[in-house]
Amino acid sequence: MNLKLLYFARLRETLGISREVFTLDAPATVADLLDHLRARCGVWTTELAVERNFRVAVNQEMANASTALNDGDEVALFPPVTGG
Amino acid sequence: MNLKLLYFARLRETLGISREVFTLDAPATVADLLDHLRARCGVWTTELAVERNFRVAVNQEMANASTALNDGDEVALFPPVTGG
Amino acid sequence: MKITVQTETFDLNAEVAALHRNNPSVGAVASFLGTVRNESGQVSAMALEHYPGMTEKALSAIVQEAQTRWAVIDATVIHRIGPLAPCEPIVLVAVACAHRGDAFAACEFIMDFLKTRAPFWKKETTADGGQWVDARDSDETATQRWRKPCH
Amino acid sequence: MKITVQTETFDLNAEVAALHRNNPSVGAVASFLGTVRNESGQVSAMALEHYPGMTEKALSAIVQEAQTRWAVIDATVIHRIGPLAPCEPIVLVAVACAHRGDAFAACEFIMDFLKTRAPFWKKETTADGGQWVDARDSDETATQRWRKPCH
Repeated sequence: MNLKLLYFARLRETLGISREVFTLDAPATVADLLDHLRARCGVWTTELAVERNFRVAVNQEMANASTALNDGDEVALFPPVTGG
Repeated sequence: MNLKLLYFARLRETLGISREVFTLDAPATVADLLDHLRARCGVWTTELAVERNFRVAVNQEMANASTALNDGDEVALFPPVTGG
Repeated sequence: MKITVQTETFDLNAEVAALHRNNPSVGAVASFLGTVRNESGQVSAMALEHYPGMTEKALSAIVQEAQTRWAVIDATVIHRIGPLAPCEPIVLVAVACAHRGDAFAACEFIMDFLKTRAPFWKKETTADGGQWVDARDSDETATQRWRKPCH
Repeated sequence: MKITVQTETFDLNAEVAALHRNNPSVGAVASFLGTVRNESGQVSAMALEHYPGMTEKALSAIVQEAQTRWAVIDATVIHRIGPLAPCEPIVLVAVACAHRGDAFAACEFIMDFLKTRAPFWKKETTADGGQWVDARDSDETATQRWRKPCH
């Protein structure tokens, strides 16, 4: 399945990417996706480490590691929010 | 001693007076003053009955029955406040 | 601190700007605007009476108490008196702080005490004539919840 | 309900008037204005990034949750994005209700959830370059206190 990945704020800058299409075998969860991204090594491994504080939204709703992914989903990775 | 009495809002209208100078023997408390005012009978007795809901301020600060009065004090009687 | 009792209306933008004064420590302004309600459709006008002298003292004491409880940078209280039409503004309380928690708490505290401790009285005019508004028990309850616990 | 994400500033008077709309049921408008702080004197500018699409959804969900909890007549949320100078307004939350208790609670609830659930990120510019602002634990704590007790 194809996922549309979006990166925001500090993560976007550190990872050096704002969006990409990512292909992943179904079935998969957010945890599976993160494992694949960490396998890119370097900043991907350190920035997306389990103990790092970041958030994942699937189709513009807050998600967690066990959220299931489907073909065409929009998955966003970003730091804790700081607006207001 | 001479007291300057002020009446506000519903009490002012019901008692038919907005201000007066009242002479009272010292020492006296708010309770003593109220007893003298109730002795005027009629609306004075009913409006200032102990069970009626009204407030007393002495020199522009909220007071109670035991507050002591001194010559020249400004004593105000009024209903519970309803601003805001 | 600005405490004003006035017959004329006020300008929210101007009051908030004057309170903020481009002070870079201010990050939060909480404000409350009270307006004349006319839920029944029967109220043609309202009149506000007050106790000149005591009103300003009472409002100052309330704001000062808020300043001892929260990190208030500045605060404004404006209360109108005299005749008012439905929907017109009655009261403005605005509080500037570094952070929002202090601003919300101080603003609500000032309003709760204004409602029960500041000598204002409302009289509504309907087709039946004038009627003094009764105090609400819920206002006293709102004030009581700010009591500090005993030590 | 009005939810807006915009680069330009906003007018407090106009927003409150539009929210109140001379509705005689409205007796209370609580509002919160957040401005760019510069306590250190080091911040020359701030930039706000957001997640278009999700931002509006998240803000709508927060306001709708507030409407299920309190008697909200209408609410407005405006959040600015892009470059901002110190002291400039960032966010406005205004809530119109019949009574002040609902207005204060709903306004503070919306701000607390906006701070932790709406996808905005602040970046400060100082002489040393750009620095993403860190999330504050106190904001998450403020959000958690709105949790409903279990039954």
